[in-house]
Amino acid sequence: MHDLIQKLTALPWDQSPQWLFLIPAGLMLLAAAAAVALRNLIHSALCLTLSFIALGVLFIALGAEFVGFVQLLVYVGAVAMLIIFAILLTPASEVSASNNPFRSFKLSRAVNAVAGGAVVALVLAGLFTAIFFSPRVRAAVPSPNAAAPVALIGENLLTHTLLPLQGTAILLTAALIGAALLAKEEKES
Amino acid sequence: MNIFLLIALVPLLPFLAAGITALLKREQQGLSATLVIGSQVIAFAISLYLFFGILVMRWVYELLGRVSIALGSHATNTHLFAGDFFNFPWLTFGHDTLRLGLLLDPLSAGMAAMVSFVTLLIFIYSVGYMKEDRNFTRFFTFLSLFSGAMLGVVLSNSLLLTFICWELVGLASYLLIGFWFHKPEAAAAAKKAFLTTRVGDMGFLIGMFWLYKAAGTLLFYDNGAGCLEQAALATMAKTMVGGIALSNVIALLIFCGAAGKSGQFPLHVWLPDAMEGPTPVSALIHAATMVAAGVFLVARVFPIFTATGAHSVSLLVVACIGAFTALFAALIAVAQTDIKRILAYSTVSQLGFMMLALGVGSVGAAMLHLIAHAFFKALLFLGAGSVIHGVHEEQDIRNMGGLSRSMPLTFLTYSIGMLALAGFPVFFSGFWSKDAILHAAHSWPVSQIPFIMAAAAAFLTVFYMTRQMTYVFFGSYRGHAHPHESPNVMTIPLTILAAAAVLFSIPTTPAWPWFEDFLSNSGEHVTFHLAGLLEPGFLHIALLSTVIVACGIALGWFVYGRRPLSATEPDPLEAACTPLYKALANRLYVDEFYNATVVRALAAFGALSAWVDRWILQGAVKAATGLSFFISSLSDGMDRFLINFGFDSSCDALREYGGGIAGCERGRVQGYLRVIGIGAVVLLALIGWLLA
Amino acid sequence: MMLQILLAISAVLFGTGLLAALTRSNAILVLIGIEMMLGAGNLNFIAFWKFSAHPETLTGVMFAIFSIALAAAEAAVGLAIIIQVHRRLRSVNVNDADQLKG
Amino acid sequence: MNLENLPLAILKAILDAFTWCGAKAGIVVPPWALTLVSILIVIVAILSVFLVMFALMSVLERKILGRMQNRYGPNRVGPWGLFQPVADGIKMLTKEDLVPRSADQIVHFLAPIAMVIPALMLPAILPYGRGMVPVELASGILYFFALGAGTEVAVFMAGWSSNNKYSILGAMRAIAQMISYELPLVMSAVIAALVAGTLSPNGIVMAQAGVSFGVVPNWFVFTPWGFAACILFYIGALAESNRSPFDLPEGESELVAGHLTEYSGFKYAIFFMAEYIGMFAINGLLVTLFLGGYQAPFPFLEWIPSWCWFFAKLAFVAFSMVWVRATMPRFRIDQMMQFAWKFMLPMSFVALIAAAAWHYAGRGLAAWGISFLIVAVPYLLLGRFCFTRRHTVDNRRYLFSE
Repeated sequence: MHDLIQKLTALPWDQSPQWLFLIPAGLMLLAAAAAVALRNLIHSALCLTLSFIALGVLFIALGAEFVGFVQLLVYVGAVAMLIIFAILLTPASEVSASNNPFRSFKLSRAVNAVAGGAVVALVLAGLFTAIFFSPRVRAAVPSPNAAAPVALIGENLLTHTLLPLQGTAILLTAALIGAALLAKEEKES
Repeated sequence: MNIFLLIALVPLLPFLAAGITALLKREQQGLSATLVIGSQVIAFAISLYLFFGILVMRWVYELLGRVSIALGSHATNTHLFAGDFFNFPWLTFGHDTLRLGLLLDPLSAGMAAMVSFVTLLIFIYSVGYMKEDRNFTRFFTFLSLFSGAMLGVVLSNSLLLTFICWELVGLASYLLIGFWFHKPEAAAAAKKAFLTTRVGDMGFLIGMFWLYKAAGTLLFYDNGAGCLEQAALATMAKTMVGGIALSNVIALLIFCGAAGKSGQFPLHVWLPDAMEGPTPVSALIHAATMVAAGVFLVARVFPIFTATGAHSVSLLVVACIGAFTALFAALIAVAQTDIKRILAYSTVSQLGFMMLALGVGSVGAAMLHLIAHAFFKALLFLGAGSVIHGVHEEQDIRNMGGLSRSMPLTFLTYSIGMLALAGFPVFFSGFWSKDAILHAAHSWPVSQIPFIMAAAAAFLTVFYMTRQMTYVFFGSYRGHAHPHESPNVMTIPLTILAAAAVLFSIPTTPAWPWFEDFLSNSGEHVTFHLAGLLEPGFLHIALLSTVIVACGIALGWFVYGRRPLSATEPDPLEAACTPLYKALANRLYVDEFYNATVVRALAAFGALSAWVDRWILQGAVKAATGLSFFISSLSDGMDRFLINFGFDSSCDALREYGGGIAGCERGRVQGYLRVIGIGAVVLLALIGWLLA
Repeated sequence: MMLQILLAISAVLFGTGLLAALTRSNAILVLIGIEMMLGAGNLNFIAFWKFSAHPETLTGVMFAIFSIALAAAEAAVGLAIIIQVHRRLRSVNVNDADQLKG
Repeated sequence: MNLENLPLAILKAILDAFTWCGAKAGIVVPPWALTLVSILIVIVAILSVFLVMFALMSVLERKILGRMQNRYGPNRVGPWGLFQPVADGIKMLTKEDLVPRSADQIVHFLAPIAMVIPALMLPAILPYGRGMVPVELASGILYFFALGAGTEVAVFMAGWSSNNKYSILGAMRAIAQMISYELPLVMSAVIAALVAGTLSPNGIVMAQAGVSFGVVPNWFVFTPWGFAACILFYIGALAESNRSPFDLPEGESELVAGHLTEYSGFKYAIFFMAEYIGMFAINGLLVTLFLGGYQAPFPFLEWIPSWCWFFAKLAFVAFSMVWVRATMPRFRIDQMMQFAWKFMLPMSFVALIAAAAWHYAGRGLAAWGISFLIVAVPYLLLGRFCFTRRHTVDNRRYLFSE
């Protein structure tokens, strides 16, 4: 029976066509655009989650499955939930605490949007020129053995990047405590 | 085990016990008593071991000396085992270190054995006596503290350590006298005792400082460098201060402290009042051990007294004060009616005897009497406590009587103590030790007056003890309570002490005076020879004192014992000659005298200083305050109108010009973000241009 | 597949995030935009790792992992700050939190 | 033809039949098509197995509960009421699908889908038997939890979109509970992965092969740390699949049905199925991680095929969950949170340390004792000091009525 198992595993499991990764990529971009565009905060948060999922899938498609799963676990499991909780905890502000005259004035928002769009366009233009006109990027070829086995990653974490790992641990602890303190309802004495 | 560790354990154990007991709860009476008494037992065992050890050492050395003589070497027998000491640095300032030390020599060994023994018995006794007291635990804490301090005094090899423990002893006695602080008399008595002894201790302190300055050390023995050793003594004897040798001055100053503790004449007033404390305390502190500390101190630093010969000025003073105190206190005791007060005054007078012995240069006799006295006076006090306990806290002897039937054991032991104190011939330690003192005083070449005073005091002693006995134990009961015998835990120590009082007469007989010789640490190796009894000088004294005792008892019986007394009728003596009796009953008005002079002067001075404080110093302070107020207001004005103005204006200018620049700072996050974006693009372009 | 396409994708994602951060006045949306930009950064790391000469050194992967961890911390703290701000100003509009301007 | 490779044999047969048909039709089948077909076959097989298990469970649970509560379970439809699930299914499908008018239509519609997709993807990585791993992932455990994270979003979508206070409260509770219990869950899974030295489920099962001390199987549950981690994982699994005593989110007595209040008919059925399949999957992971997966306890029992062992263990765990449901009362919300953060999380860290100690002490008897101590002492301390004071009434806090 062993030959049978051999035969089955010998089947071309991973000869997926090259363009498949465009599916999660496109999904991701669409979801991101929706997240930015939508009025309803919850909807945009959900779209953000979707785009995160798609990004994770994209990572997996690119061969970094560990990173992809971590992306799913962290962003979908934690960050998205955080954002949703934050949205639910901060209902739309009824009282406007600011008394600057521009705020009520709709033009300001328009100006804001236009200026922001302009800057974004500028940045994108810069990036695209950088991407499409740099010879190195054009010359780059995918390396055949681009795989990130978990064991290797673990080994790396505990050897080359041990110090950053510890630093991250400390930072996460500090962030946890700090976030808890910040969000805690302070007693009015 | 290091012997000095052993020595150090003797005082440290009670201290430790005190420390632990202090932390116990009120309810844990059994535990506290066990702790304290247990530690005391161990201390007693150790000190007994040391005592016999040193005894054996001496005999061994003596034997060696004889052997060497027999072998024909010229080694004399003078190199007896003179004790051993152990010094350790305590604190270092600058270049010189202050060292403390422990000393083990016949004197301290005997004293330590006696102290721990009596203390132990009294501890056991107080278990029964203080049973009902709700501060039982505290009481035992204090007792243990006292015991530790006392043993420290005894065993220290440094005047400084002695002083420290000395003050601790004072503190302990203060706490114990004022143990029933809710009684105003007790509180007052405690304060009185503390202050009075302070007066003496001030002298002690000054003397100590002076000694340190003169001898450069406070260690007694330090291989020739100690302050009781030849070099230091010689220098002190040579230097003169206003006609007197420095050694004598220092000796007298130290004697002030001794007199304060031992209740010698000018400073004796606190001792009778101290009887307000619980009876075990009276027995422990004011009969047996603490008051003996003064005598012990003088004996300890005796070389300083004798630095300028055996008849130095200091010794003269000591002898005179001792003799006077002995007579004076005995006189007062005759007219007291409080059972414990009588004993207190008798204590004072006995201490006078000891001081007299010291003054006439016989340390051995003094220490002998000290120890003997410790036994029988403790016995008497405990007996008195038993009596008081038996008649329900009644202390006036006029309301007692006929107790010999209701408490026979107490009566028996008490009478033994009385006879010992009176110096009843042959069988009682008091007889021999007192005779030794009388003998020493008699053979004092300087003068016979102290001897005569001492003899009179001895007579009076017998008289008032007889008086007390008749009042308390004979006749018919005049009180209202129902007298009963005390529990065993109280009577057993009485019995033991009684036995001690009797048995102690064996080593005190001049027939076999090794103990006296041992205490005075002198060189004669003594063997048993009956000839000591028949030695003429002593024989006369013995006969004389026998006569004295006989007369005293006879007179006392004649005055008080013939017919039963009633509580109301005045004392026969009072009937005989009222003013003298009144004077004596009022303790010769010493307290009144002190109130009239010392206390009033102090009060006046206090008032004066209060007035000075209120009117002069405070005025000065007020003036200073006003001045500083004025100055500060001035500077404040300058601040406000000169400095601030310029500063404010400059600040305004700054704000004005800064405002223009702050305009583009609008607190809009996204504005900043935009700028960052543009900056990033510029950076990108720059990098591209550089790379291309 | 070509590196350029990947980079273009990540660039577009980045732009979207930047747009959100720049134009939306709701602080939470700004935060969402920032997360997007971080995601784009990670994508770049992975892409460059995949196209690098020595992928076995895992440099890009390591970077991505750490940046994800840091992004989580950043989100937590940022949202806590937003909640606190809302508690004080009753508003999550980034332009209302301008008390510290000169 | 032994039973061990029966499923693979069936698969091969189907593939051969496929190729044979292709040859008959005169077209040569390209390899990717074969791949696709085999993948489809596997998917269909697993789904059918799990759906059957779901159906059986839905009736058996009720029957078991009935027995435990001294009553008959469903016993009307079919022999011993075994066709009850069919009846339920028909009822569900024919029911009207209500959507509240004020609900957020799109999200309300997407929620069940978002719920069921991860649930259906979960079983893909479980090793059902020797060489029977549908998807051999090097980081399978991670995959499992990454998907599990998806359910939270789905629950939130359901609760929020229903626009109903019971729903949102239930969703919030569920999310809080899931997030809180995900930490000990992941931690205890990490322990097993740590000792096995791999994240792939199959590797972990391999690591539990064999027998130590002659009698004790090498399953992790038979080591002190493994036992602790197994219990933690079990509790975490209960909480993750919202089963009693952790069924606060659908606490009928407090919130009508939690985030499922506004769901009915087919969508409700989908939720129901998703929850059960998720439960099976997580039980399967529990079996894989601690109960030795498809390993037989003793060598002389090897003749029973491995996949039977796996499903037997799975059945046992599922039954124990029903048992717990019949036994335990429901947690109070604050107790639930305290339990997660003050007991489970510290204990999982303790178990991690114990596992490390076990490994570095040589995995022998001594190691056993050491790790036992490391687990037992903190357990006693925590149990003694965290919860003794909690049960008094005076410091009870009603979080949602303040």
